[in-house]
Amino acid sequence: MPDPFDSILYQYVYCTLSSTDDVACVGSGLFGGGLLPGGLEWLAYVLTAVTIVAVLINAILGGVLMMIWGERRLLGRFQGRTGPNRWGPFGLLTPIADAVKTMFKEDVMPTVSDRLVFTAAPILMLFPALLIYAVLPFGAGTWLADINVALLFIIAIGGANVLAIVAAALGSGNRYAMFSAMRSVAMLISYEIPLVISLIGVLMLSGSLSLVAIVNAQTLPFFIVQPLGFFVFLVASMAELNRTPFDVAEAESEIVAGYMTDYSSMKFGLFFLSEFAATIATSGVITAVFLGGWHGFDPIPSQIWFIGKMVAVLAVIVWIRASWPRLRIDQIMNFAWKALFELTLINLVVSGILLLIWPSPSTTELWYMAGINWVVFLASIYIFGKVLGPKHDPVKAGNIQPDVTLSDSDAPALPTGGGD
Amino acid sequence: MNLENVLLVSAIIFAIGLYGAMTRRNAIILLMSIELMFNAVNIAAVGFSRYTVPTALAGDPVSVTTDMVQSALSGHIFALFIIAAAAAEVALGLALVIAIYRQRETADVSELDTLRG
Amino acid sequence: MPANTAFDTSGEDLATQIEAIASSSVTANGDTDVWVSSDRLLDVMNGLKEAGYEMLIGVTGVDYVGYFEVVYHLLSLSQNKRAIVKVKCGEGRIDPVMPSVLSVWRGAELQEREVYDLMGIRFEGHDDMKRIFLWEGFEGHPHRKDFL
Amino acid sequence: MDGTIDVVFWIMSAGAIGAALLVVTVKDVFRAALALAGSFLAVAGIFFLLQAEFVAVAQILVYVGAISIIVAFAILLTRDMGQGNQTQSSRFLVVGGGVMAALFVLVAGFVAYDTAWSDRDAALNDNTIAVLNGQYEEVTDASGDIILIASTDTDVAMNGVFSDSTGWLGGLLVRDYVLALQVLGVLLLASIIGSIALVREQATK
Amino acid sequence: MPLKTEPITINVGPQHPSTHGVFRMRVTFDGEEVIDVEPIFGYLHRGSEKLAESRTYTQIVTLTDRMDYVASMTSNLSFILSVEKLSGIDPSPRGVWLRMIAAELQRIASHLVATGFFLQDLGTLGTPLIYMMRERETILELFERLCGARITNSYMRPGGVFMDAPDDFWPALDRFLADMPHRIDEYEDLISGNEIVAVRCDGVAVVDSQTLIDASITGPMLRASGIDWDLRNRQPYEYYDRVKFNRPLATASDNYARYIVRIHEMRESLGIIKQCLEQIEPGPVRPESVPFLIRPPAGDSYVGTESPKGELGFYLVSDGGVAPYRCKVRAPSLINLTLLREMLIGDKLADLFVTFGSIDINMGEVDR
Amino acid sequence: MIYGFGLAKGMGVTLKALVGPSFTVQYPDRRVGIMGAAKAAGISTPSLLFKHPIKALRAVLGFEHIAVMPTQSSRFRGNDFTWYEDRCTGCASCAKYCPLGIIKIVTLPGGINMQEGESYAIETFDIDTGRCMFCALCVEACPYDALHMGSEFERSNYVRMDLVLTKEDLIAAPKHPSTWFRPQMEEAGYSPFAEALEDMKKAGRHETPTVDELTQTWVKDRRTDEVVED
Repeated sequence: MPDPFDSILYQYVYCTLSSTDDVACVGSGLFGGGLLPGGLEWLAYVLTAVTIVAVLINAILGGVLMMIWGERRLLGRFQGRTGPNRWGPFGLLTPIADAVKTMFKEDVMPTVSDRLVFTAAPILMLFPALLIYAVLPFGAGTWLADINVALLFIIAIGGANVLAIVAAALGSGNRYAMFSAMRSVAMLISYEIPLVISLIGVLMLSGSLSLVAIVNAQTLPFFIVQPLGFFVFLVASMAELNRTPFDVAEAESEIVAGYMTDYSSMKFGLFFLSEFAATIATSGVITAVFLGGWHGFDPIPSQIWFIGKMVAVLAVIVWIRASWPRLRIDQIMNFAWKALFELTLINLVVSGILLLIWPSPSTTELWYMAGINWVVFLASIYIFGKVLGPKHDPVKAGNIQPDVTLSDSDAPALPTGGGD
Repeated sequence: MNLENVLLVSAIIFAIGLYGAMTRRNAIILLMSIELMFNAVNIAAVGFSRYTVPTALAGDPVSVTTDMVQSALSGHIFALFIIAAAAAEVALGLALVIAIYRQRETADVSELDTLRG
Repeated sequence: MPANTAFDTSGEDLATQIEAIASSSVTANGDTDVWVSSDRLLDVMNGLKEAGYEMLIGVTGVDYVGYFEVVYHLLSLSQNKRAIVKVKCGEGRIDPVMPSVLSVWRGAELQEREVYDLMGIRFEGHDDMKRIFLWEGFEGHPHRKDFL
Repeated sequence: MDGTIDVVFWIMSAGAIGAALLVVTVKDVFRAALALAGSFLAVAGIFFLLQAEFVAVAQILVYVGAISIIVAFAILLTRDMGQGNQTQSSRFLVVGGGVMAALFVLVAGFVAYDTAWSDRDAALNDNTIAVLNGQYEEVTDASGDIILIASTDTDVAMNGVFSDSTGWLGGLLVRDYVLALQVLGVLLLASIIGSIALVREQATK
Repeated sequence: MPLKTEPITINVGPQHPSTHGVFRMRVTFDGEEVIDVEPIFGYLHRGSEKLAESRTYTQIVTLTDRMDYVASMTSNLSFILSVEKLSGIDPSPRGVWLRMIAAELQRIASHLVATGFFLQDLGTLGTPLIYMMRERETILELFERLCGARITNSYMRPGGVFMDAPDDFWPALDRFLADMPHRIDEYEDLISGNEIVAVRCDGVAVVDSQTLIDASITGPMLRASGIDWDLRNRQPYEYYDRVKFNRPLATASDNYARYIVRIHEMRESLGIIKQCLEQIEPGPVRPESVPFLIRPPAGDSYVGTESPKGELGFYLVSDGGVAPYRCKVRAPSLINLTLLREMLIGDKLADLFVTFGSIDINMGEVDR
Repeated sequence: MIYGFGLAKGMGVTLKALVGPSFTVQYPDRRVGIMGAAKAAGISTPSLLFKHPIKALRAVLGFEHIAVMPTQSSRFRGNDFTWYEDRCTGCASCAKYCPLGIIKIVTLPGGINMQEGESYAIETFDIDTGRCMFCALCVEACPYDALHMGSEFERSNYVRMDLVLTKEDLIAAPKHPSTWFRPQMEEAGYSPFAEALEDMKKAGRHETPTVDELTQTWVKDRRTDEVVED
């Protein structure tokens, strides 16, 4: 059972409601605290949880709306366009208009579908995305639960949305959706492994699975100390999120919209929502684990630091989406097994050796570790690129041989029959 | 919430798994039922770990060492090993089902009767 | 004047070339085109491909009310020459049949289907002779002069 | 707070049992798989209540995140295009299976309630109880061994055996049960190789 | 080795984001692998050839606009050349130069669309496509200055063009010519060196040049297999024998080669336009002697021209009347699809559309 | 070659676009900030703040917009026609040259001289723009420069019949003829977006076409042979 005084969020609401005589409550909470009569501490406890969950879910929805706006706006700018700007200041109300439009769309149910599974899939999809927020520390003392296996919990819950994709595919009975489901399952099983192993370096450094403890352990942000782990985690979580260049599950130029093909109205909206909620949650995890969480310098509150770092991660994800094409599914699998898996193992071995040398590193020793890790990172990326990269040299546009011909009279003889 | 209740829940889930394993003909559901039984065993193991006393600590130990404390977690270890073994079993079992499906175009175990005289 | 005709093989040259390949197959020749008889078409085309006309540029059916004519535009990449071979598709308008040149050029596949679909000339030896643009069961062949 | 935990426990148990019943009764295989995932999740909740966080998360990771998905994948692969995922129970075994399951519950319930389980709190001394509940300090005794003694300091309470079992479990796995762990690794490897060998297309075909 | 699964048949199209119009393929997959493709045409069949038989030669120009609607200038040109050959019209020099400028601009625009949608099929979320559309927009604005329309131009007439370019066209064209090389560099930076594009396109859908020739395939697809065959150079029409240009060739004959050939052809087209600007002289754009209503003598004519997609030619048969007796279009888009099945079989689902995009077809021209 | 260099270069290109200008043309109006609003109002930003605080607030919140007209060439062929009734003789050249046959002309003998065969009173002049493909061959065919392409393009409609331009519509509509195939307008420097061209004398190559000109100049220029009915 989480202690209500563990998080200042809990403490604030709980002390406002409950007339407890706990010392921690003295002087905190609104209206001097004690809105409920004595003996109703359990009710205060429940109400606190409900309030905070309600606030958080609404905050997530707001965040998703902001991200939809931000992503569209940013994508527009990356493409030299303006992006949505008609509805409200700077187009800020566009996602709300989208949401209203989505709600009023006709809810189409394919005739061959399994109604129950078809309806359950969007809900199943949203559920893991929201659960991740339960353990995210948004700032110093601002978290819902600080469970001691938080990181493992995030990975465990994050993998569950594939079940929803399979449910959507089987429920709608669409063959494009079936392709999408096959791809997602294959991709998830492959990328879960580097995703987990890439975190072990961080765990060795912080000595805990709790996100709060990991943030507190970062005197130096771990992306400096663990570049390889950071790289692999970023890539693998982008694959788990179905973001470009790993968006094969909903590749609109290949399989229309993948598992969402047959969905419309708010069912589609829920898919959309959960996708963005998961993206924001993952960027929060990256921030907490690798970017130093809420740490920053002082006048700016820690929550702002956390959200600012999250927004930066989201911007990078959108930037990549704007710039790169999509990989093919077999190449994605090759990349997971032939590159990422080995890279995580390299990271594991190097980090282990470094921790043997400096068992409890000070900040200076962390800088030494960072230096060695960066050298290993760049070298291994170079070697893997050499071994697994494209065979021709794309920068020189390899196989072009322009031959100069001035007129038809001195054109070179063409190959006649029998091959080139 | 005490050990008896936990064991009762465990027994019920085990019985359901048993029922499923006996009555269902689809090989995949068969595997699922076996997973349910594994789960029931896990519940029992973790429950025992939580509510009973390891022998090392029974009575009045002179001093409590870390080893003794860890042995209180043996049930958890059991559960973890069972989970891992179940993963292996499911992987292999489903591979078998798929292999059979490919040959016989069915996942129904009652139709797999080529050895019948 | 743009050199539009400079690359067409002249009719006489083409006629002699074809006569050397398959004698007495040429029925007439114009400035740049040659008429051959349809029963010798495959021999002629095989020979022309051997002679360097690697590419079949176009297959066109023309409805001259009394008879159908199929025009083959050939192109030689190595000699930079074009040749026009025309074949009268028998007399009359009922079920015109031609030998298919699919065995000679792969490129005839879609073009012969198009001629069949729109002009109604059937190509024997084409293994996928079905309509290409119009749906199966469409009545008539739109490019014939008697269609509408 | 104990009452709350009891309520949550019964809710979780009801969920687990109900979902398990769905698994063995529902006609559609995929719905059964979804119910199975729900049952696993509820069991994970029970593990949380039993202060086994690591086992609970491992349960979610392996059962919900991996096994359910592999089952779903297998359903996708063995789906009968004509009749979807429908399947039947064998009629003759239903009665027998039901009777046998009921008997098992009866016997097991009798044993569970009839046995006088050694109550942990009654069988142990105060020091040990405090240690097991996580209120302890590490002290080095005269012979140099680390022993644990009861502490009244609430700050260390969070690091108790059951409230932070992860570290203790890690110690157990790599020390006492290291052989079993290695054997398990070999088992997993063998099962992976076996699965690949089974579903691999014949090269000669 | 992939899991062997039940073959799945999917109707891709006629309404699919990547079929470039209303094209339909009945594709059979084994897992992700394509094992059979049956292309189905005709969803945009409008009977242009039949319509042409009841229209005057000038009116047919408007029909040619609507065949390959992303390259209507080159369609115009091909038809006009055939009419000129049929009726023996000598075009006026300034008209010819203007037609060449228009055709080369159209070639750039068409290649921009082709590569843009090809990259869209690769999954680039529209970034290169939108960049390329930006430059295409500049070209379309140039066309608007030239002839008042952006897509369906109807700019050319037998004997030349209908109207001289306005004064503000030339500075705009100069600006475009100065700006475009940097834009092409930008595309190359964005995409040509991109490793993901390289691994996606290298060695996919390789067809050897002999098969291509046998299947009558022309244009950039043929040049991407190393065959130096460009009608502008081999069989010059217009004044292409008075300009010098390189013909980019690639030998790989895969999707990447087809893409890179188009990118380089855009640079060459810019060079051709510059040379046209140097050589163009004032004068009438259409000879006075050419009547509005043309009555060519009986006979037939065929002129092959190098459209952006391959050899485009109009086979016209005249019976001496104001309308052609028979008008047949040798459409590169249709004929380049001959090898579609061979190119796709054995590839993955994702490469299906990439390969399809690399062929660069236009449904208006396929179905006519 | 370093693996990843091409990817980074591609990201550099998009980054350049992020900070570069946007090429979006906003139509029919454009959102402006406070500076843009001041510029559109023709006053300096501080004076806008003090004189029109509500407008400034709206601009800051992003609600202020100014109308934008897309830049079109003067030759732009809109989906509209401009017709000068006085110049039209009812010869129906346009109807004859329309590839789709969508121009419907009904004439009565009459007009200026009331002598049959010289001029006609126009009873009906309908152009079905719902089927028109705006190839402008009718404009090219008009010997008297009576029919011009229009520059209007906002003519979308819910009723198909409303797309038919009748004689009355054409007379009533403001005259913004496109300079397509009208070199005399280009020489005069006329821009259809700047002003309307109501004066029919300026619209054509001839101020008042006469019967002589019909028979001698224009028809001979255009036709070297006899007009043949087909």
